[in-house]
Amino acid sequence: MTTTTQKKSIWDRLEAVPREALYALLLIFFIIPMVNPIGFPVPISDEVRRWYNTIDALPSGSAIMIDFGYSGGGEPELGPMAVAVYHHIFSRKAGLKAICMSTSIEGPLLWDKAMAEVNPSRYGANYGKDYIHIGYISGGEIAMASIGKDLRAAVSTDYKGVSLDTFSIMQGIANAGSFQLLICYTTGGDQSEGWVRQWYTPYKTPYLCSVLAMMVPTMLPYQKAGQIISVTSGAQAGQMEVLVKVPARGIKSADVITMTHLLVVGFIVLGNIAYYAKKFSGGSK
Amino acid sequence: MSVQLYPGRIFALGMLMSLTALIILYMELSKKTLPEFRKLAGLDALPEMMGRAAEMNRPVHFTTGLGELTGTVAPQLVAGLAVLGHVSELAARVGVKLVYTVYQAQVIPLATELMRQAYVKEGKADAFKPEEQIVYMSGEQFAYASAVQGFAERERPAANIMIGPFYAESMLFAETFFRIGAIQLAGTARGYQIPFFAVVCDYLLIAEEIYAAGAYLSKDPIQVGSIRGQDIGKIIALVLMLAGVITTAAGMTVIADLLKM
Amino acid sequence: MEFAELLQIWFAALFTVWIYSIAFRDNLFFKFAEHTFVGAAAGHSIVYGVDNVRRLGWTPLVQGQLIYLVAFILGIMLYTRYHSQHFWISRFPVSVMAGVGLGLSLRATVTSEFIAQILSTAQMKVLGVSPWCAGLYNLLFIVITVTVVYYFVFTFPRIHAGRLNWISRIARYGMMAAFGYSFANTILSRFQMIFGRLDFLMNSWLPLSGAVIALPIVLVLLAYAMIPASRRPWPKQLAATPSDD
Amino acid sequence: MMRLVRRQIPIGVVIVTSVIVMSDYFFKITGTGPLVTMLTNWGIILTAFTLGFGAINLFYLHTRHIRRRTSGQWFFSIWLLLMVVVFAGTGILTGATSSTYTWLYNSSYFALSATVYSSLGFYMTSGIYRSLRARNIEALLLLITGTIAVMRNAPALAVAAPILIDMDKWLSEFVVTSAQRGIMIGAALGAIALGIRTLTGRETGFLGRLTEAEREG
Repeated sequence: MTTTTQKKSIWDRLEAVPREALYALLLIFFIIPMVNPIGFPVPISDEVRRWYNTIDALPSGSAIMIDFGYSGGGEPELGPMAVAVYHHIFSRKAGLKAICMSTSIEGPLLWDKAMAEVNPSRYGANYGKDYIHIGYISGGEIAMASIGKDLRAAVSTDYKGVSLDTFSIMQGIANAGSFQLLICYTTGGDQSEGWVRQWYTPYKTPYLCSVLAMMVPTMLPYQKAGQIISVTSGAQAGQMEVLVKVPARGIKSADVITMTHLLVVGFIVLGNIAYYAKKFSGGSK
Repeated sequence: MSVQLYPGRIFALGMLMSLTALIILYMELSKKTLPEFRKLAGLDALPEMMGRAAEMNRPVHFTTGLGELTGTVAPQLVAGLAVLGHVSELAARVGVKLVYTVYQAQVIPLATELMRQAYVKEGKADAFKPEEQIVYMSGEQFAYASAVQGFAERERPAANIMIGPFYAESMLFAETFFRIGAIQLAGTARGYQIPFFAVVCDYLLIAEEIYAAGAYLSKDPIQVGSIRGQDIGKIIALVLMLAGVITTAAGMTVIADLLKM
Repeated sequence: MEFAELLQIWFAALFTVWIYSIAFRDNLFFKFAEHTFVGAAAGHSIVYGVDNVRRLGWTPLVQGQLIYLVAFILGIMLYTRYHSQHFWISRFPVSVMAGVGLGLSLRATVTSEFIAQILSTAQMKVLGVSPWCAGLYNLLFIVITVTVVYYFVFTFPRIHAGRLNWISRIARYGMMAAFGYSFANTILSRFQMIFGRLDFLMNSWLPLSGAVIALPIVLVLLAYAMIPASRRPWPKQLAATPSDD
Repeated sequence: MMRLVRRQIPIGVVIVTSVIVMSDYFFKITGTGPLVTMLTNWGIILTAFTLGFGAINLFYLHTRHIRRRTSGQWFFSIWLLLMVVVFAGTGILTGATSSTYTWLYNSSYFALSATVYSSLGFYMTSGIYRSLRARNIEALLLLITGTIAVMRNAPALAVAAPILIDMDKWLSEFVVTSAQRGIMIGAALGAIALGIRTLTGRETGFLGRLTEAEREG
């Protein structure tokens, strides 16, 4: 037995690699493709195409309720998706009314950040006519139910405190029935599921939802039951950018995601080989 | 004042009222006789885990994760504390040192009481040392996570039990205790964290199983009766689904029409 | 680029590097960043709490809807929770919120997460589906959903006894496969976020003059701060000891 | 008598408000509409009032650190409380979406929030390397679906081997969705049961601190 204990086998050394070395390796796999992008192609998934077609098919003059419901933590993933979809809405030039609110407390400032990236004036869209933000509304599902039932009773000013009556976009907007589509970008399960409970269930408003990739599995039953038209993850922003023909942060991440995911597959395979090799050579647990 | 039923919401109203009646009924019935529970694989592993810790003469670590007693995740914390009471009994019985690391200071008095009662019940009241066994680490998520990591690397516990609401730090805990060779039982009802526990831990209580474990161990008629009522609701769901599939296969839409009423 | 924006990028970059340092070792820079985060988050909540009270409460009140006065009184009552004797007064506004929240979720949950899911499964076709394997896949779907609901029936031990235990085993296999999928998606989420931050550092911060020199300095300082307080010359007494209460 | 006012009436308020809100959904009753609109708007404003609790709890905790000069902590506590005041003051005085406040947000809170969230990716990676082992059938199943999904999520791999996309789509629709639906049905009943226990006064967590007498009661 002495040989295996004295000579630390290759597998023991592999398993004893310090955490910091693993992190350094991960950082390298992030930085290499960022420094010289390889430009891997990106496949378009059904969910992203179904999302795109839903917006494309909206009759002109339709009103869309958009919930900018993600936190700063989710911005790197959901920001690019929100920006790509705004490009699509504005580029259609069909008089669509993008009426935005936030169930997340960082929503309004993240919306400003997204608008700076979209630059709506490039499409001739202006605030108060084509797009507006009616502010953060606290209370989660209570806020959703309240604006669904009587929007003007709940909110009377936009996110900067200016009365809603001064904006032409708000004419005829009274409650959930005034909207032809609901979109939600969020990092919170309570919010993505809350809209199913407070808008789809009572009013049957068509609902598109984009969440963190880790939340997609918990939203799939709603999509299968037809309560949500399409659930996408922010990580698919690159695909939306391809469809909207405005490449930005989303597409740039494709190379990095490929490289880092290859590293993860390598870790899984290596870790299990080490585990079974040690097991068959009589090593410890 | 006219009152009309909304079409398409009648079955839902009927279902909600019958579920309410069922759950209240079984909460009352359970005051007389507690229903039996099925085997919970995670709980049955506890005696073996405690025995192993006693053999190796190393402590056992317990955490109920993050979450306040008044927050939305309070039921998960309550379930974790019920398991803590049970584990304290086992620890007193086999004479192994149990350490409960605390995130939320508000829980300390409750946990102290639970553990003391367990040690008294096993006749080992003097073996219980609250100042060593109930350790407040921090009220910040990552400060708590790194403090528990430090504890694991110093004390090298033989077993680690994690029942309650867990967030992003779950992977850090699971990996740290795996690396020092601790045998692990974990359970949370927070869906996003279950995969991490499933991947790394030896025993797992999945989602609602922690409520069942908490109710089973606490023998509280309210919790047990509530679970019994929910079980009837699940049987209703099973019957409706199976009947629906069969009638759909036979080309009939009777079940679907009923549900859409 | 004007000075304010430059300063903003510098602060954001420093905080980003300091937060990432926790992955290697806890240090004073991380603690400084973490405390900034906790304080900023609490301040931000106050700002938007006041914004909501002003925009959604005060505006309608001064426009004559006096009924909002009740909401303001209830709101102030909430803060009696910090009073040693009269904390129970705060329960009235809390119970209004709990009642509204409970009513909204109960009335919808019974449909959206229970009946609608049952209906969707009940309508799945297993026979007369082309191609034939689609019927088989639907059958697998129904088997997994039914066995998972069956698995979570706790107070009927007889339905899990003996050979019936196979049902729970299928349920656990189905759930484990689902957890593997969730695990992979979590990796995608986190890596997308890390990319967002590294993209900011490399394409917004490093191109700025002086940043390329600052980065190594920051990293050296971080490494120094990671040395345990006992083994480093200065600062000694600042070793973080768990607070005594 | 005092116990009646302190405990039973709040529970009564929960019952009355939730029954009104629920009946407005199930029945078309003239009159409940505006009442529910008022209640939900009150709910929004009351939640907004609670947004100050975080800061108060922090003041309690950190002023104690400062008073006791907890070593290695008290000056961080001063900085933390200063941050609360700076953010709250700037935001209220200059406006929640003013350029000054936006600058303050982008230079600190946004970067911290985004980075803390993402740093978990590092822990996951070491966790994968060190502990993701196929030790039994269940772990093996988890690893198989996990690896397929990881490979499908790598865009270039998915384009190079399109079979990955089909396998991922099949897994997602017929295994993941079905298992998640089973868990969802159970969780829905759990949420309904919790609601019913709250309505019948058997679950009083939302009441906050209970006095000794009330806990026995």
